[in-house]
Amino acid sequence: MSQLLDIVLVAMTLSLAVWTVMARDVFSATVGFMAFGLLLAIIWVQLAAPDVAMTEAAIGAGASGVLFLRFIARRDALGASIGKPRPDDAPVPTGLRIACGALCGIVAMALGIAVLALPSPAPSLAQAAAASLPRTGLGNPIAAVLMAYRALDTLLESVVLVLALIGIWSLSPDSAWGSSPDPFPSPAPAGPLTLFARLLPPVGIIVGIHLTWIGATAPGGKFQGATVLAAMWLLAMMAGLARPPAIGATWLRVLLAAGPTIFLAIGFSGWLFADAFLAYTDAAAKPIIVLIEAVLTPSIAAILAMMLIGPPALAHMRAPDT
Amino acid sequence: MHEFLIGAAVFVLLVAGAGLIRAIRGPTDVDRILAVQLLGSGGIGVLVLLHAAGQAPGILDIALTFAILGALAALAFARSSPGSGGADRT
Amino acid sequence: MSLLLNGFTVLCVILGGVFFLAGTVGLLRFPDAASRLHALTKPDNLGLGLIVLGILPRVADPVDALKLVLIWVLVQFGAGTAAQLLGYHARVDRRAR
Amino acid sequence: MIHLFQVPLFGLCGVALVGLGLFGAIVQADLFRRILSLSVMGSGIFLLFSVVARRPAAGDVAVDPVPQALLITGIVVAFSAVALAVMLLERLDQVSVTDDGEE
Repeated sequence: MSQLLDIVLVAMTLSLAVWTVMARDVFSATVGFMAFGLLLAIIWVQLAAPDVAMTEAAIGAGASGVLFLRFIARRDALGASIGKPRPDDAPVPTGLRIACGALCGIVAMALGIAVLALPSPAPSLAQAAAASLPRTGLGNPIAAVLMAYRALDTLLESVVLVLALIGIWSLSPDSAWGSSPDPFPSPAPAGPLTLFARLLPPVGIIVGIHLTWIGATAPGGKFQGATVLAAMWLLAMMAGLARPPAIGATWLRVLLAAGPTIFLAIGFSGWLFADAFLAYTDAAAKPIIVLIEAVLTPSIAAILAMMLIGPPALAHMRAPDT
Repeated sequence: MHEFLIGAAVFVLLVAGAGLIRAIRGPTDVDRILAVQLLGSGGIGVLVLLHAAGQAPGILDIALTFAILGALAALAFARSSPGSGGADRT
Repeated sequence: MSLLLNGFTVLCVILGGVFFLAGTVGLLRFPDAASRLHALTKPDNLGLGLIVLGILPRVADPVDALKLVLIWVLVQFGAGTAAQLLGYHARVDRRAR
Repeated sequence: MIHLFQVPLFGLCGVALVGLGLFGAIVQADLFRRILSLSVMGSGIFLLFSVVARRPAAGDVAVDPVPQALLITGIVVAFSAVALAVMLLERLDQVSVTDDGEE
């Protein structure tokens, strides 16, 4: 039965991928991609990777959906203001299409041969990672890899997030630099959305912290928890209950930079107290990891939320006549 | 029982997936979002069934993440379209 | 007892599946966006509710049971709110065309 | 021995996703559609990665945690890149609109 589920999942995922790539209408392609992300999360459950499944559920299905649907809604508004309809599938010559298809088919075939000829037993770092597991005091091997064995990746990842946000902010025109983004048309509606945005965040914040905390021993972790927290902030802004902060605000900048900075500082202190960069002394490993996660989670949540609402003044320029 | 629960998961997945025909046909954007919402609820159902079948640890937390974030994309879309803020105007 | 429990689970899960089927049929067969909205928000969440109800007596951990109920409540609430906003959006959309 | 079934099935699914995404990224003219196609391609690569993690590793480790942890990092980094790309595209649209208006 489990195998049948696998086959159904693969069949649906592949059809949705074809739909996302080929659909004539941009909107249905986007919706296809959202459904695709949802199925991928279930696939990862089947592949015994619940941590990955949760990340996909939070980022792939949740945050990406918000990003893409908001983009389309705003592009439609822009198109309507200048009388240009939603762009259709552009006509690429059939011959060229077939040639491209053939080339991509060759790439896929080569990859497929590689997959079927994977060496056995698989070369793996699992044992090296498992050996360090008891020293970190973490029960979830994936958290141990993220926070100890490959902590450098996680550090660089948090830096990449900050850089991406700086990149997004840089898109604001000079005149708007430092001001607040204006992501949703005002006035905010009264009614169901307001109620939802008042009732959901208390639950969501608890769940977000729960996911972060449980990450030490079970599937979960700071990225998943932070995405949920970011979503709660976004929801409050959507309902007009919270104002988007000015991107020049000091508190916001401190909040965004705190996580990576403290992570980096702890990394350097590894040279002082242990023997290498990002090394933890055995006794202090667990408290240090908890400290890093505690400062990193709010930072990542704020970064993700600010990414999703975009740079200031993208909205002001929407309709040139107003 | 294990087989029944997985079988039920396959059924729910197929049924909710069939709703995606509406995403292909449209005709309006709202129809397409509805089809994904249906798949979202179906996916949560599948995860709950897989949890009961003991498929992997922590599945309920994944379902919880889905449940919290599920409506967000649709809300963001409705709120980002101009003139359709959902305000009480009649 | 175990037989009774299994029977309860099977019954609830099958009923839940039927409601999912009803939701899909409604989504595919109903004539306009507003009635499809209705098709989605009612039977679909009743379907999920029944599945949760069927699974509920099987979980050993009370925290898991709490999570199951929370999942159902959150889906109900989110779907209802989304339906409100999407319904308004559909109406504006139709008027504009 | 579930992995004997899952590795080829999901492995080839990932391969097909890479091929499809690549095709879309080349053929589509609309830049947003290209971003979507690239995301499909990225998901295919992630799937390949998790298939590698699923294979029985040396020793008694059921699932290899190292590729899975890298995958989580990868998904988050890919999302930030996609977010930057989408915002860039939105700005590009606006700039081209205002330029048209001034002419």
